[in-house]
Amino acid sequence: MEVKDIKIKSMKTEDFRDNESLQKYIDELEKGGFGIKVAPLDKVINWGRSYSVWPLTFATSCCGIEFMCVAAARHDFARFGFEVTRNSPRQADVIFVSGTITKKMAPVLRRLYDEMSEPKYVIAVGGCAVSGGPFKSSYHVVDGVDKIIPVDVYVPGCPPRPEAMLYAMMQLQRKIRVESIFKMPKNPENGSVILSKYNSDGTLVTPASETKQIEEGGAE
Amino acid sequence: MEKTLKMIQSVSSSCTKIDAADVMVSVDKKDLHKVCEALYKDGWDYLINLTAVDNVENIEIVYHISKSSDMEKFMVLKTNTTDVENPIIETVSDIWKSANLYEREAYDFFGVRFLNHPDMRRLFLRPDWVGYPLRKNYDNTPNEGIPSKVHDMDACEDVPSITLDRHGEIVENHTKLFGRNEYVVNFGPQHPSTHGVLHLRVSLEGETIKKIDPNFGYIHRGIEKMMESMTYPQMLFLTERLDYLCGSMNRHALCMCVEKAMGLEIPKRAEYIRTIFDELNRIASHLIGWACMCNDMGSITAFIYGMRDREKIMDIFQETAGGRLMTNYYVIGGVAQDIHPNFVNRVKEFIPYLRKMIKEYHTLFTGNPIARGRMINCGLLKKEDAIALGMSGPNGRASGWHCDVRKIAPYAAYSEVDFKEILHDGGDTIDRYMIRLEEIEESLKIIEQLIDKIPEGDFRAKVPAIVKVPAGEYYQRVENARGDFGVYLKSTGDKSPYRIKFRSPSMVAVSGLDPICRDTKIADLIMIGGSLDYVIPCIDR
Amino acid sequence: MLEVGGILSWIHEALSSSCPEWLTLLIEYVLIGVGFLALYALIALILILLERKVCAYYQCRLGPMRAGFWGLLQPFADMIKILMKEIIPLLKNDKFLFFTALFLVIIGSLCTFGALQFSKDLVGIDFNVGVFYVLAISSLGVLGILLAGWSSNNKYTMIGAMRAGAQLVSYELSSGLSLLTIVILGGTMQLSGLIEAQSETWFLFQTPFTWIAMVIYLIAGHAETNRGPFDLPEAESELTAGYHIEYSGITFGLFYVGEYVNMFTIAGIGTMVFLGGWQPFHINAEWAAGFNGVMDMIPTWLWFFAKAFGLVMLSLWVRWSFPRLRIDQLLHLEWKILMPISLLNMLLMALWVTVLVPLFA
Amino acid sequence: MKKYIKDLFSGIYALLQGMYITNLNFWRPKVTEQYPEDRQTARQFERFRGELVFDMNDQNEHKCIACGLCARNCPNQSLEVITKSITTEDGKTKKVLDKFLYDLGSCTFCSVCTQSCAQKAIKWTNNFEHAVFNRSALVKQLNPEGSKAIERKPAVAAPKAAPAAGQNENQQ
Repeated sequence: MEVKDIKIKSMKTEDFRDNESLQKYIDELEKGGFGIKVAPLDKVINWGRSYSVWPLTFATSCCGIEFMCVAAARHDFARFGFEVTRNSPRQADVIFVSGTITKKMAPVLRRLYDEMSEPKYVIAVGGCAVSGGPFKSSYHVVDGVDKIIPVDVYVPGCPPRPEAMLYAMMQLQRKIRVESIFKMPKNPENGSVILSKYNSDGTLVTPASETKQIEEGGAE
Repeated sequence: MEKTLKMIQSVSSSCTKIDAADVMVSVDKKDLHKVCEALYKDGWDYLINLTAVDNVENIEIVYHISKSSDMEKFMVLKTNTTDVENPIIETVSDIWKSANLYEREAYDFFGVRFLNHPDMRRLFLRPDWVGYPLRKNYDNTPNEGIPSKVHDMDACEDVPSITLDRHGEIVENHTKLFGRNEYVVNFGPQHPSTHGVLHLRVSLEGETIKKIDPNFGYIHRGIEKMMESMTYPQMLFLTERLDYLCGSMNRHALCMCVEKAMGLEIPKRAEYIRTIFDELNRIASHLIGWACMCNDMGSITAFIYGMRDREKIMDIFQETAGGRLMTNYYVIGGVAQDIHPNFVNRVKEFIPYLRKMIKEYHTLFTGNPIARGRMINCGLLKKEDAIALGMSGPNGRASGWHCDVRKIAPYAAYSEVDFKEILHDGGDTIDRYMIRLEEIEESLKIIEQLIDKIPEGDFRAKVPAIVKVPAGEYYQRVENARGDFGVYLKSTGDKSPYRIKFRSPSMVAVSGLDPICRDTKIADLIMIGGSLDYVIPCIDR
Repeated sequence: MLEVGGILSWIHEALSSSCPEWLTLLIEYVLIGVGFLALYALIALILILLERKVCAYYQCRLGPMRAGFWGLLQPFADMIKILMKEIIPLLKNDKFLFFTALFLVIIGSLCTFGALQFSKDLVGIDFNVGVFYVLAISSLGVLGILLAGWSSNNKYTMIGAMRAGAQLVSYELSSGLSLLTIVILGGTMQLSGLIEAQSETWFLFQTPFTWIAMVIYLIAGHAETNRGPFDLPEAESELTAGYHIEYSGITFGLFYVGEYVNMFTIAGIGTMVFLGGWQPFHINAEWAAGFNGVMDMIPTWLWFFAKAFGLVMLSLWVRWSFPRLRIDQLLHLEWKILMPISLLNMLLMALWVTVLVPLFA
Repeated sequence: MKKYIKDLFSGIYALLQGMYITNLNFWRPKVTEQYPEDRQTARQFERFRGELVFDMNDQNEHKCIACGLCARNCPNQSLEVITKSITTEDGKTKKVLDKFLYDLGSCTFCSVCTQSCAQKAIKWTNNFEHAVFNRSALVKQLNPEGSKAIERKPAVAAPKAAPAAGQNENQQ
């Protein structure tokens, strides 16, 4: 499969940045142990999944306001079918890490991520989430959420404007389109598909967490 | 002022007046409590700010105090302890309730322990954090260690405090935060309506709230420490990340503080533009406040309407300043660039539009019997409590406290415009709600008066290539959308500040949650939180 | 000509001519079951799209636009997605009850759905105590919600479940009372009988008390479906997602679907009881015979769905206009406003039927 | 009792008014901008800060003299100016720009760099479409390969500009 086979409405492949990384990802999927070919059924499923990415309402600071703007009337991510923001991580598909993640917040974010059900995606929104941004030199800020959870799409900006977030969502849609849900590695615990945390050789990037349990009245 | 000084001298022999220009008094730490009590009796009932400063050889605590009845009065009280290893200072939280959180903050950042303070837990950092970051000898390099476990959030957490026993020895006491049988629910850190990453532990009886313990620090970024190693033009951008909803106003505060310290004269044009931008920003902030409060009460449509109309302000900002949320527009000495030719027209179109929309808001939400039934007589904040907690801004004005800095100490072009300070005297949720909508209209009036009169001329004063602030201590207050925002700046004459501290109006708002919300329902907690309109990153800094 | 009855009887004849009776019945039962499930799912999908589009339009937005033309395929995308999601097994909870709760909700919703009379000859269940059956079986959902909240072992779901219990049990009362008011007027508990009684004029236009009963029924029904302004059990701003926080994937999807179909069921029952069900709109006068004839041309199932979706639209309009009630306001509304009024209304209706009508007749 | 009834009806009236407002908005033209569809036509504000670029002229030349002022003024080290020494035709060694690296991922768009640049070599563009899959793709080299600094017209102008920048450096 080639990057140019992924069709996104009213966007051309050249309009997207970082096609190289996506092509590399596809190559890895195809040869890296799984032998994944995206079959017609996969295409239907991926079409459905890519148009129904429900975000978790998660915002720590400034970027959260821009996230609210994306949800509001003018930019309206409902057009992509993303508007069902779920407050419960179990029902969400994507987490927009919008805002600074501090060292006190980092384990909470990790737990939130673990509480989400597979397949799950992470979008790092804004300078803080990408690299620590303005607070790179601070003693209490995590420089990039990819230190805690695997990130699928990075959106720079401080904060990124709403259209930039929509662009990131389309990038995520492209990433979803190349995966084959039936042939991905399975979680040995419950047989669920693991999409977001594996290496090309099938080993997990981050160990499957054992925190899938209820912390009483926990940090939902 | 002389009278007050005499009064303090009569209480404490160790008192010295430090500065001739400013009202700055230093007292020995032995006499601190006595002096503060005397001041409180004299009507100095509003503790604006409490700051700790690490002077290496001693640790200084600075109190900024004012009178609620006569807000123009302003004094600085100082005390210090030379015991840098184990600093202990008597608490004033029994005199001014607002000192409670400030003192916890000073403990968290400087390790200063306060005698008789009921709650000496860390405020922002994790309980297992090592060191006191704002100490000068703290290793500021971003250490790698990211904690992998959520710190123990036992509801029966230990609350340490220190008191003197009858021999004058310091003893450490421990109490429990919640009883073993209390039903404690965690709200946050990630919760849709805590307006950011605030963590509230709420003890419930059925749906009724018995006690709330706010837990901060999930977005503590160490802005104050970072600023100590930055030059003045560099650190401006961080002020907008404090309280992102009124970024311009915060930036205005720091700019003015530096300008005043340097003795810079700001062109009239810049002052007018800044005032208009401040007011636009206030409108945007109040719109979000309104929208989020409606959302908290379950009216998502109202939320979307508010956000829709806010976008018009974002357009105005983008056109002139180039940024949406973070305008990055004010610089030391004026504004970064001249206003866009479309600016005036756009603002003029916006004013009647918003007026029409506000009428719709009133019909849609204010008049709604469900909303009224929930808001009226709920979340009562009495004027005395507002003053004691230092809850200024719209929240204080809803309780009838005249506390608008724009009126008390006019800055920029506020002395040239005619506007009303909105005062309500009920102090319940609907008053706080109405204040915001009425302030939007008042802001529109201010903008209307200024927009045609923007004077010609420079938009930026001549500023030396390297901004250096003369040695001294400065405090600048502005009225931001949440209340009395202040910048305390201590300079040693260098190109970066020695200590900088922001007085956050949101912090006092959160400290008021517990007294306001007792014996209300969970749904009210969310609604009252919305009506107090706090922004968490401003608290955590 | 556009009625489904013809097709149904054709199938019946084709089957009974080729199979023994028991097999015919078996096949027919299976067909009916599958048919109902398909209709159930279809209505859920339509409602999901409708809600998202309508909600967007009330909020000055466009709603789903990109999945298919004008976003028409959006619910299918959601369905595919939700089927693919992982179902998270919880560690410390009662797994049996956790899943039973889900099925109780769905069974309650499906059984009530079965009582709807979609057209003249498309009737699933028609007891002689139809109204009673509807009232009884729709309460099964409460049990499901209570169990879901309780078995999730989470403090938020617990509060949500308790709220749901208090809310649904109370509102059941006034919705029941307003239905009984109509039973007094119609003189039967059989739903088909009630619809039959409206062939000349709908109940709505027969007495002024029907209006009051209908308003109360719609409010109470709206509250029973847990939708704003009565969405306390899943109050997003305080309880994050209420009783179904811990459900993921299709388990959550079933709650989601059940909620939407319940909305339709409530509207459907309202249609049958107040708006004449599948009966066309008739003006009861000599001169309107031509008009009535035109109305009769429209197939009855279209009448039913048009009316039901009209009521659904009303419910959406209400949902997207108002803020959420607080728990004490909610109970105040029920016990101090709706209950007394519906009791009084029932009394007046009884007087109307027993005293006024014979008096003037 | 009278109050009860009055409250009831005024309440219903107010509720209906609220519904009237939502109904009003139901029929209003929608304010939604359809981003990817209106990508070519969408209006952009010329001052919007989307991305830092070099102000290049037609001859693939830029104005940067590699003084490094921007990098030093950047509050969070998003810029990196890598210089190299070359020998000019008349035998002098000269410090010129080798690579100008810009980390979009940590840029805060505070424009301290553009304000401090005496040469006006860097400027903002409106492009905001930056989302990528790989964090390293966010670090960009602003000077295109093969580009060079504009030769100052009078031969003496170039050395003059350098000390001017140098003064600035000293001041900083």
